[in-house]
Amino acid sequence: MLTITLRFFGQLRELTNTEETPIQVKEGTRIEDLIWLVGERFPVTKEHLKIVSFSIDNEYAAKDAVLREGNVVGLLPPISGG
Amino acid sequence: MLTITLRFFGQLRELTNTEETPIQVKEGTRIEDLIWLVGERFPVTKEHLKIVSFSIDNEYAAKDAVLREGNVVGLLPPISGG
Amino acid sequence: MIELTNESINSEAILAKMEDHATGGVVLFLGRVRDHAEGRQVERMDYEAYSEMARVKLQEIENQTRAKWPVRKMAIVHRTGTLKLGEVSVAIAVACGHRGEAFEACRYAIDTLKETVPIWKKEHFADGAAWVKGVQPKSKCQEGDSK
Amino acid sequence: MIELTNESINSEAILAKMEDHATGGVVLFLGRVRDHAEGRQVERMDYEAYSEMARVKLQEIENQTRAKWPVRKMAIVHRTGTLKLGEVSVAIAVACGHRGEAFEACRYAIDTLKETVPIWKKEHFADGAAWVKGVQPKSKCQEGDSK
Repeated sequence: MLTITLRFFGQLRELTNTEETPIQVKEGTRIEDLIWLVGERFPVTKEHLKIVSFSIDNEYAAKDAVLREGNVVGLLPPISGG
Repeated sequence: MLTITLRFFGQLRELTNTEETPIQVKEGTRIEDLIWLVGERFPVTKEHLKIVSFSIDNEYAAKDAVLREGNVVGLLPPISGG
Repeated sequence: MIELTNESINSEAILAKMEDHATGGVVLFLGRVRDHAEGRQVERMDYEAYSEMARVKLQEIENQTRAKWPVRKMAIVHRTGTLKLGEVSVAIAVACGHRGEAFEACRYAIDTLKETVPIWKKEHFADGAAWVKGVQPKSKCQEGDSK
Repeated sequence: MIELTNESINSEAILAKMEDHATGGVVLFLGRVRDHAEGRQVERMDYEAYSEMARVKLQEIENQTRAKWPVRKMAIVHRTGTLKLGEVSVAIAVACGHRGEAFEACRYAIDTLKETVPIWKKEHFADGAAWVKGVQPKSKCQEGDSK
């Protein structure tokens, strides 16, 4: 198993009442698999996950990106900076 | 006869060593006629007059504009503000 | 230079960084908190950033802008925290030899910032609050953009 | 507001005039004296204006800009006299609801200023001086421009 860190922002941070949390995933887990795991652990996020973008270690990540030990994964609602 | 005021700017002011001067013109004189009169009175301006623009009372004037008593006519070299 | 800060943005300090005798044109963009949004009266705005990643993305914008235009000086500063009406949330300044370049570079930088930097804002109204709808981020600056 | 002045241009005072809680975007353009022109080293620059007419033309630019874009605040300030390297010769600030409008309005104003306002500049080099070549003025703002 790998340990990665989830980080929540904006509305997702509020809904989960969580800024960051570790999560265990199997070797070979991709972002698209992680979405399912997050939905299970934080059911309140389920309806938002389809419009969430993901980052791995400060870079936007594609849905098929494979997670590695120690990755920090950001769950990023649509952005509104500026 | 009408009395109008000529005003020189930029290079023309330097060449003529004149900021402004009155000039007498006949009724019905147009800017295009004035160009000739200015060239006669200030020969140093002659080679510049073809690229000079004119104003009458703070507004750009066409070559066929007819002068009126008291008009202030600006002789405006190509502009370079900003 | 790029900066993500919880403090008031000082536009004069940013303009001072643009000093450079080789450049004739400076363009400064300031974004600030507006008193209305979709017909509702805004009272204040919270800005939240994914700080580490936002700094990476801001620096990418500066790098990309410099790659596309002959920029001599550039600053991008984004504010976080709670802002009052009229306060500056973002400032982007660019100094270039010619004005057209400075306008284009500054416009590119703010447009790209809004598409790529992980920052979120929440509007506070008299009767509640809401996260601004936002846009799906683009994964990177548009490398293929024409000038 | 428009101003033609022999004094240093204070960009902070101009930005202060842009305060307005209804506008989210401010664009400031600063033009300043560059240290080179056509390969020669510039030491200073003299700006001469046909003051009365320049004020009329600057006001026309403000009016036209306001007619074309939803401008809430606007300032155009042009300097005259002798300027050192790096000094600001012109400042144009525009505050609009949205950034695109502010960029376009500011760009239009400086482009039109350069085409219509009777101001001349003379560059001083180590070994002489020359009036800048300049452009034939357009008689008025381009009323038919599309946004």
